[in-house]
Amino acid sequence: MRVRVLFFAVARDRAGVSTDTVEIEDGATVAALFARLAVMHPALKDVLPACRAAVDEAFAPHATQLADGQTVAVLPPVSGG
Amino acid sequence: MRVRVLFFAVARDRAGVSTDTVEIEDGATVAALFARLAVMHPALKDVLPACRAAVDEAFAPHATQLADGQTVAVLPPVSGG
Amino acid sequence: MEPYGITDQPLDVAALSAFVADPAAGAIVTFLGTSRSSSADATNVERPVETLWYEAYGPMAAKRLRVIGEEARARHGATRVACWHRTGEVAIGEASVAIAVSSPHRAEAFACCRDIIDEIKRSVPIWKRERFTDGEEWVEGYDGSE
Amino acid sequence: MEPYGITDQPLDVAALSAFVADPAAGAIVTFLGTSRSSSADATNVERPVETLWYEAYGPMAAKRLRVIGEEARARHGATRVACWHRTGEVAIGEASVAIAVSSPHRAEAFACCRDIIDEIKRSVPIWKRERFTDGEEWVEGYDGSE
Repeated sequence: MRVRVLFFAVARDRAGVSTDTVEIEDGATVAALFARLAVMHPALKDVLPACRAAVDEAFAPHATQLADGQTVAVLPPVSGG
Repeated sequence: MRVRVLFFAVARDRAGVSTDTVEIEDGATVAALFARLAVMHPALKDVLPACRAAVDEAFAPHATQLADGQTVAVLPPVSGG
Repeated sequence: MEPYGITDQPLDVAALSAFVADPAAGAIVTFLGTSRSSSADATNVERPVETLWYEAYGPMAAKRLRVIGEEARARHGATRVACWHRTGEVAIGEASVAIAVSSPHRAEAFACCRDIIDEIKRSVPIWKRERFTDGEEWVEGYDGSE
Repeated sequence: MEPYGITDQPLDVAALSAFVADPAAGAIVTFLGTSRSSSADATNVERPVETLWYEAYGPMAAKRLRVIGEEARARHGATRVACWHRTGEVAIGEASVAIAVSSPHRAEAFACCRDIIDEIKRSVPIWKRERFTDGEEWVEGYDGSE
């Protein structure tokens, strides 16, 4: 299956791209996707542990199983307000 | 000595006047003035116990001794804000 | 603009907010006390209010606003404070009091603004009068006891 | 006016305050988060900020603002809530976030407004970047842990 990945702030700086399409095994979790991203973009590795994920614009725990076609956002610690 | 008295809100309604000049013994306290006012304006009697006094625009305890020429305001419970 | 005062004109919270803005401030909190279309009477029944107005012991009220605002500012380490109270008739929905507080961080701005309105209700010589369909009365207020 | 949103334009707190005004409300509290001319770095030293800007995950940020605002409104029994966050460059002294809350009495308006800004800082996907004289960096934020 394929998921679309969005990177923000320091995660985008490290990934060097703002979006990516990732081919990953069916039913993979957010955690598995993050592990894959760390391999694809080594510079992301040390910022990913602090990042939360959003699946289709809602926060999702790392155990969440992904489905084909979903959009996963990599969200560094937020600093709005 | 003479003091000027200002009445506000329900105290003014009861006194029927907004200002008054009162002749009172030298060194009289706010408490003595209030007792005098209750005699001068009987309709004030039941609202005076809840009133605070200000002497020359600052709150003054009932034990405060007055001096000639001062202005004493009779302040019902405040309800601003 | 004067930071503290009593006026018979509508209050302008945007002007107060702009007045307290400061490069050192990261937070601005404002409070508006607005006139409600109903009010609880002495027996706690809500009755529709037709009009209301405020009477002030003007010179003393203005002094008290300044003392309350500056004491709260110092106590909380706030940056700037502004506070005005309106007198005369105030239409339903309009503001009778407006406060603006800026501070480096938000906790102090909230706490300072809250302290100011609480103290205004305790010790600024201003009285509210409400007219209902069946009469009018001075609103029972705070008499200084704890 | 929309009560919640993300915009790259200056925020108008007077418009938000007017939006939440209501005949049933006796209090309106607003909060503005403003950009400061200095900021503590990772070692807690204050450094002068030259410019700062905000990046948002726009669609999710707008949804979060609405959820946070409406949940806080219901929890506190507030009357109306409005909340906007700005993106892009924000000049020193200007507001990055504006919140307005009305409620029948003041305690709920203060508590509701405070809860909203606290939760925005925890869970709205927006990031601040500051440029200093000697470089620029993303501001360390909140990672979701308690």
